[in-house]
Amino acid sequence: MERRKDQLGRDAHSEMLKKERRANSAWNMLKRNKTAMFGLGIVCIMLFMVAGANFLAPYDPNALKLGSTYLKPFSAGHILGTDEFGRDLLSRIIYGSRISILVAIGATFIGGLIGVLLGLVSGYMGGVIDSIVMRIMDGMLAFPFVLLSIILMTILGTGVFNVILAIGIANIPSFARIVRGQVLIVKNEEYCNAVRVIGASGPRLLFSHILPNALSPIIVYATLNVAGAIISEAALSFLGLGITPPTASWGNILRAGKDSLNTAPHIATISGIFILLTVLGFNLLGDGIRDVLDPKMKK
Amino acid sequence: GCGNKATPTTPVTPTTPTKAEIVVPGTPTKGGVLTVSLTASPKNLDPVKYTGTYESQIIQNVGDTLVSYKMDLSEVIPNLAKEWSISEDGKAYTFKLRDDVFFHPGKYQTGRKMVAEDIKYSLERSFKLSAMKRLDMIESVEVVNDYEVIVHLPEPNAVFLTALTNSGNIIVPKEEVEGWGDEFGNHLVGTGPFMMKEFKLDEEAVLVRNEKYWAQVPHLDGVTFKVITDMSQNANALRTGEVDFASGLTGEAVKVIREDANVKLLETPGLHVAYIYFNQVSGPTKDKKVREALIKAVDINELVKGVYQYGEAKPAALPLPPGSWGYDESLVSQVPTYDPAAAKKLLAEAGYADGFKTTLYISNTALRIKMGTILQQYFKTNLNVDLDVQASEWGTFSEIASKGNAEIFAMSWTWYPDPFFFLNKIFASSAIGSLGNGQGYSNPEVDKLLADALIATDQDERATMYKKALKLIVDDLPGIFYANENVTWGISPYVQGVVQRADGSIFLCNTEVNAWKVAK
Amino acid sequence: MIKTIINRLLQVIPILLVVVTMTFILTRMVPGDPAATMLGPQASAEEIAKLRDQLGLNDSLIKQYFSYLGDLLRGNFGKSYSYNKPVIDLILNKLPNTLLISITSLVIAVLIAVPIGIISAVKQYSIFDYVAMVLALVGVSMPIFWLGLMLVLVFSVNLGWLPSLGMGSMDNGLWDVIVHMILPVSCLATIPAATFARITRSSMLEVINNDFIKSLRARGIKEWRVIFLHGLKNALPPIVTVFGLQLAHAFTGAILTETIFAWPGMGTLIVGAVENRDYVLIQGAVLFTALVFVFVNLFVDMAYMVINPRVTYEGTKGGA
Amino acid sequence: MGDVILRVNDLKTYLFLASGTAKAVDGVSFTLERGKTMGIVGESGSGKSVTASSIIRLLPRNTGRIVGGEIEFDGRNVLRLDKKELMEYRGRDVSMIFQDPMTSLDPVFKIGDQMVEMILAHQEVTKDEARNIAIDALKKVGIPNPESRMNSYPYELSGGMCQRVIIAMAISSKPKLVIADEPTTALDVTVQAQVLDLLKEMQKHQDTAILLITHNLGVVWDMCDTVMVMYAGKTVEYTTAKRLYAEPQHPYTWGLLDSMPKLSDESKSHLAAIPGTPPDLRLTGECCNFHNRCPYALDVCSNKVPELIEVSDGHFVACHRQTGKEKLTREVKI
Amino acid sequence: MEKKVILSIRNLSKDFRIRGGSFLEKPKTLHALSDVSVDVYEGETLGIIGESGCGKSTFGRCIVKLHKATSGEIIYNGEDIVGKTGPELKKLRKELQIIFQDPYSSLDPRKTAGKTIEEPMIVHEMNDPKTRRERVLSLMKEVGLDSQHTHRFPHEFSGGQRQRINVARALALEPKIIVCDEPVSALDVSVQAQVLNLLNDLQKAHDLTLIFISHDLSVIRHVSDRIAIMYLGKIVELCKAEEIYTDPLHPYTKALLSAIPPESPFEKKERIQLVGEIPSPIGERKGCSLATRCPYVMDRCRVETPELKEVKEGHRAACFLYF
Ligand SMILES: Nc1ncnc2c1ncn2[C@@H]1O[C@H](COP(=O)(O)OP(=O)(O)OP(=O)(O)O)[C@@H](O)[C@H]1O
Ligand SMILES: Nc1ncnc2c1ncn2[C@@H]1O[C@H](COP(=O)(O)OP(=O)(O)OP(=O)(O)O)[C@@H](O)[C@H]1O
Ligand SMILES: [Mg+2]
Ligand SMILES: [Mg+2]
Repeated sequence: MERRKDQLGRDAHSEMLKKERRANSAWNMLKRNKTAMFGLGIVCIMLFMVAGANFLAPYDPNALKLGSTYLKPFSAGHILGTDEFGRDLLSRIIYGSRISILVAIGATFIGGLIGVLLGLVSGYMGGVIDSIVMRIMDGMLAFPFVLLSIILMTILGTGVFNVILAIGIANIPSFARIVRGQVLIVKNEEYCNAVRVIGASGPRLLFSHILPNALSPIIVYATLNVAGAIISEAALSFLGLGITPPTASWGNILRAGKDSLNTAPHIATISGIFILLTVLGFNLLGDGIRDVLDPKMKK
Repeated sequence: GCGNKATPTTPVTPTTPTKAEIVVPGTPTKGGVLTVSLTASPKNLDPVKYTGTYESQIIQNVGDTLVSYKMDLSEVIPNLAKEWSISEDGKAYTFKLRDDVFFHPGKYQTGRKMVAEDIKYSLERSFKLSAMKRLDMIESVEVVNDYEVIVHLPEPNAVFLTALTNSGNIIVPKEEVEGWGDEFGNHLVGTGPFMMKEFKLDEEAVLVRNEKYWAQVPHLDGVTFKVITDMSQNANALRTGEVDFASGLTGEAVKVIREDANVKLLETPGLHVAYIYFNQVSGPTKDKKVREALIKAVDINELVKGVYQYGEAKPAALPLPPGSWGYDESLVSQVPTYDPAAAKKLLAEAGYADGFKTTLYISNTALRIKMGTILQQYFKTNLNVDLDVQASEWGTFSEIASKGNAEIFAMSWTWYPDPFFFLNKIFASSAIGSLGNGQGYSNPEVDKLLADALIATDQDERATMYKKALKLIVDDLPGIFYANENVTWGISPYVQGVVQRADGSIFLCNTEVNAWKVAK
Repeated sequence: MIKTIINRLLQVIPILLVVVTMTFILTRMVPGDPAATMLGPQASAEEIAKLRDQLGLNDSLIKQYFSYLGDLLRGNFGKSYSYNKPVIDLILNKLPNTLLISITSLVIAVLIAVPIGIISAVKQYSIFDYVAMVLALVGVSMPIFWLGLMLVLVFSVNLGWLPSLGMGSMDNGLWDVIVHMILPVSCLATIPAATFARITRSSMLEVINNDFIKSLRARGIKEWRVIFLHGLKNALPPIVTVFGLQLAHAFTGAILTETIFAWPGMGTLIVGAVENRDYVLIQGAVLFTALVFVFVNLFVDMAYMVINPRVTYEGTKGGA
Repeated sequence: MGDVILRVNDLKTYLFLASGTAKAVDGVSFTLERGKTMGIVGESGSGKSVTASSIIRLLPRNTGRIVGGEIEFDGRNVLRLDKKELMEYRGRDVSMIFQDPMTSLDPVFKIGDQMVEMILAHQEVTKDEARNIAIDALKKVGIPNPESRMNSYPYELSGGMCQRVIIAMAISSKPKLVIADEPTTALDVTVQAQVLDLLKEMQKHQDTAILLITHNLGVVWDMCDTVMVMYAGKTVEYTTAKRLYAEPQHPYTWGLLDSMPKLSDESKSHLAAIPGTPPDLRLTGECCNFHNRCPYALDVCSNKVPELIEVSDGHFVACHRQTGKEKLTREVKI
Repeated sequence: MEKKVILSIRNLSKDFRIRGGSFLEKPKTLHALSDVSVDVYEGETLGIIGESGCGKSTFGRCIVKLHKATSGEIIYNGEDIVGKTGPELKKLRKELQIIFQDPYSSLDPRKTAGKTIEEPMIVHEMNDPKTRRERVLSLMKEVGLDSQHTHRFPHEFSGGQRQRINVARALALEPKIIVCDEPVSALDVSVQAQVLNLLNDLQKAHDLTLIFISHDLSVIRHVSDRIAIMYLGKIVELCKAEEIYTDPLHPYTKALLSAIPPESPFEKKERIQLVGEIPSPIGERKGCSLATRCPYVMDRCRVETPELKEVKEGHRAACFLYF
């Protein structure tokens, strides 16, 4: 009886609200999104591989065993077989995840950081600065990506950091454009006017209000971009501009596998599948995050 | 010794016992268009402007040189020149020309006879314009009569005749060259077995039979050279029948073709040396002991097996290919062999008991990367030397390597059988600063021998000098000369009469060969 | 409309200037010497020096830059070092081939993907939707070169149905060219198709939740008209935008695809130009690619205006 | 009793959302006669629009479902119509006018084309005839230069013009019922007055019944014959407009009437605001939904759902206090 | 009873430049506000009413300096504040606050209620963190929000509650004048009443001067002491609140009054039709802006612009019918 009485009362209502808030929290909404969770699962497995490579890999990824090259998958001791030097493919894939995912995340971070800063400044300041920054970004966008990467890689030389830098730089303009577009919307929101009216400074407005509110699409884009960067690394490796040997990366495993597609198709296939899965994982996750963030963005 | 060595005379025969080959009749038949794949794109077919071997494959089937190499590369034989004589001082070469040679008809002439003026024009043009300086040793060309010319050299030069065999020095008609101007490359006209019908950049070059070819009438209706840069696709194209002849196969493609019963693999040892060159001027490798240790730390046989998994090369020891007449089998035993313990000791003596760090520069091709990866392993396990492998694309690599900025670099060298094209280019002090001698090898004795060998005209005499120089070089341990690659062609069994040359040149019809294609 | 186009054309100038400058700086930063690369390993130092001089590479960078700009203004794109041919000829020779496969692949991608995206949106959360979208994701995640090689293995080598490379020739009839296009085009179309399917779906979803769709239904308009006429036309702008971006991507993707399928397009030219340090050619190629990019986007904007009447007047209309 | 065109009885439309089932409409009953106007008033979120959507059977896909009750239009059971009948029912029998005129026209089609499309969908005429019908309709709603206006895009028209176009569309097929969901909320007062006049005009000529959903009591007084007051998905009071004004019975109606500031009211005293907020629609259903905001609530109000009872002729109220013996009377404040 | 003028607006104009689709197109000028003069007395509520797009918000925003006026003066405390910038402007911000129309979009969705209310004090370095927090709680209490709600985000509040947060934020700086730009038009009638009551109470408690903008005449009538009626960027009538109902002068005011729906079903209204569309504020205009729609239009109206003149004691109108 008493409970019933409170049915519509304040407690029940606030209870309800709490429940709803929980249910509507980004995390819980994401949890309900099956495909996104699947993506997150893949991403987590990959990250686990990255973190635990030392423990997970059964062999030294760079140890040559010239006697047993091109073993097929499920050979004794080598679940995924071996490569052209008799190196254990599983170990190389596991260690390769470090490079590939590090490159992808690193490149997204660099591109994201610079791109976001440029986008923020250019969207907020507008006018001449905006025009200059955006024309440069347009120019970079118009520059064919592969060519830009080739040239950057050639200038910078090979090596993990340079790969990160090259892909990162190539990513800057898209980030800058997205952020700028977002800033242009957010800076005219009424709550920004409200902040101006209380006398807040420009940087405060920009970093404490505009940036956080412009962030969601950036996060989404960043996740999707990680996926793209994994492919870019592979593409650079394909052109022979990626990571220096013997360091394993999925891209250079794939590339080497391509040269033995007939003898040992498993090398290209397995590394291709890992790339595909990871990209799929990040894409699904990114899509999921977008779905979760979207309705709120609209309101 | 350095393991099983291939002698130049031993042909490498494709032996896969299980393979049931298609047998086709061996009598020449007329007709058919042969499709040849090239692994890189020919850019400019103007003989004085061409830079790559892919271009020469086409040029040499369209044009003829004054003299040429015999197909087995054993000697220089007459071609457009019936015969020649050399003056006493070795500074004047008199060539007697054939009188039955006609140019292909073109836009600016209708297939006129070739005469001495054309020789003068072509050679002088090459002398003046060739970016590659393919004929920089001549002074002037003198026309004696329509069928006789004298070429004057400022000083004797033993490789002059060799240089004349270069397809950069084919004889071309002035009218066409001047008529087309910059476009001449697209409308190449010569005296060769095939006439250029069409040249589509990065795509194909279409050649058709020259019915009036002076040597013999080609069996083939024509030849189409197609550009296929991707190696696996080269093999695929041969297997699907889209090309009849895949030149320059490497890697897995070799295996794929070898194992496919429907196609044939032709292999022959090439005029090729793959080597690792140590910096002679700076870094740890300046010390001969260190170099010796590094050489002893590597098992060449295993290395070659690892790099050339499909038997595309033989292990080597000397900086000259066995196919060169300067090659000296007896020197092979002087090259240090695999001995990790001794290597370690040597390195300790040199003051690097704990190893050191060094960098290997290579261009980023699969073969080079494989080699680097294995070398890395040897240096690390046997000497605790950390080898950082820097693979960059050719432009960057050559910049670093030629400036002497590489502690170690690796590349390969392939040219004519004349030792000059190996030893002078790689070991002469005068070559320091170019990619050949980027590591700064310098030995005055060697320099002297190499210089003398260039002006001597007698081949035996020269061979002795080169062998002496080779011995001195080998003693200095400048690097690891680990492999001689084969020239590897994949070919359809329907194509007959193709002869492989050790330098990889494709001649489909000349005085010695005349390939034909059997209709399926 | 005309004004907007002129205005857009004017905006192209600074972008191209940026591109030209960037290319110039970047190419000069690339280590390696065009002369040395051209002459090959066997060239001597003095030969290289001579060639550098011929190519004008010994001038100061500033001088080179301005003389290049000056040439550009006069419509002279320079002469490729490695081909020893006017860059413009090379590009005009190759560009159509690249455009042929990139545009064909985009058109095919659109024809396949847009209906799929629409059905997915209309039947949101159905099996069709899930399958289509997972396939689309796999599509965008596919490394293009891997796909290419797999296609060749399956369709050319094993099945022998399709030629594995080259462009075919019109001399052998149109069919020859078409057959040769199938593999490269499918390879190139995969990613755009996946992207179009996804973008169509999300754009459609947004549109069909709009009030006017509800109004149309309330007016008793037939469902297919509501979806395919009203829905699609409204959902088109983002699809068109992505079309523009994808064309740029297809262009880039073509570089890899062309290598695999020996397709004589810009890809071979560009990769070769970088390898050979052919500055002039790189500059020209980038400039043209940028031009294509910019003009495609111009077309996209014009398409926008046609689809969405509001865009033309945006901003000129004020007040209530 | 006149000629009943629409009868809704105990309609229940639930929205099945991820966070629970919202009983958006949970017991709505009323009847509407031909040629008459009925108003639905109530707070935002009380289920007015969902009721309207239920009547034309256009509920949010995936989530909305009619779970109970009856809707009878002109003697037919609306809930049993098949796809084809539904298409004819929508647009020909019933027209709907939405709140925001700008968003209820397809932005990328010319208004003329949209009108012609609708006319073609319901009338057997040629394209040209449809065009003429459309132009006529535009003329009727007072749009100057209808011929040239046919070629305008919606964004080229002002809000009031757009709403007139929509009304023109609604009347072009001479429907028996027009449902207007807040047709003037987005418009200025002067424009609102014009649109309302237009609706009245149309009703007079075509003897159309109008279901008018609004927040604005003034509009109700101006337009409606009968009024239904909704609260949290339920009909709480239903009677004629005059009676509702003169003798409202439900305490919520009182609150609603009192919280409106009056133009003629001199005093700047406090408005009688209803304290609290409406209940969450996922929690309603087992009590009087208004009980926690009602100053007159009894124990029974929190236990039992009050039924909609006809307290006097044509005056229905759902309140435990009004159906018992002791009736409450409104403290009238002027 | 002589009231003190706290804010004096003199010939205030605001033009917006509307850039064409391309930079080849000449920018056009939109006259959002032209030549508006009005005095605001301390402690009063000045109501502003007019149709959508007539410049009400622009007027409010110019006062709080969200827009920079194109010309004219805004004299506050004897000083013209139009040109103020930097620290001076910041000081001014404390005195002049605004509450926006849309309670949903005027709160940063990523800041909790507490943070939002605290922010002005942080910006102006008022109080130490602890007292600040206390003051946040007391402000929330004052506007009728539960202290539990400090950590909630805007989307967890109802519209009325959100508008209360807006009010609390404005009050945090203890301003003298608050511009209320349609603070209740997005709210439900019952909630509207709550917020109106709240504003009424706060005005009394803090001795605030309110400039209250609305398009709802009954609301304006309820809250204001004086009412200014705007039409196309101009004030066309300015009078005491009572008089607008009893004695409207300007034809536009009359039309507006007649368009308002009746207050009871027994009342039948005679409408004054304003035929024609509201003209666009873009471009130059000549004559009275109502001339195109006015039923009493005279030739003079089309060429001359009437000024806002006192027609009666404390009642001004801009119409040639009266002078
Ligand atoms: N930032 C701006 N740029 C350009 N024009 C503007 C801007 N702000 C307002 N306007 C224009 O100025 C005029 C007056 O706008 P304002 O917002 O002041 O009207 P309002 O009376 O507040 O209308 P509403 O009742 O719709 O809020 C309008 O025509 C509007 O389009
Ligand atoms: N598509 C939808 N998805 C989820 N909930 C919805 C949807 N449409 C309506 N609702 C919910 O159903 C309830 C009733 O909504 P409805 O739109 O009928 O209210 P209303 O009375 O028309 O309100 P308003 O006056 O604001 O238009 C509300 O709680 C609303 O949140
Ligand atoms: Mg509604
Ligand atoms: Mg406003």
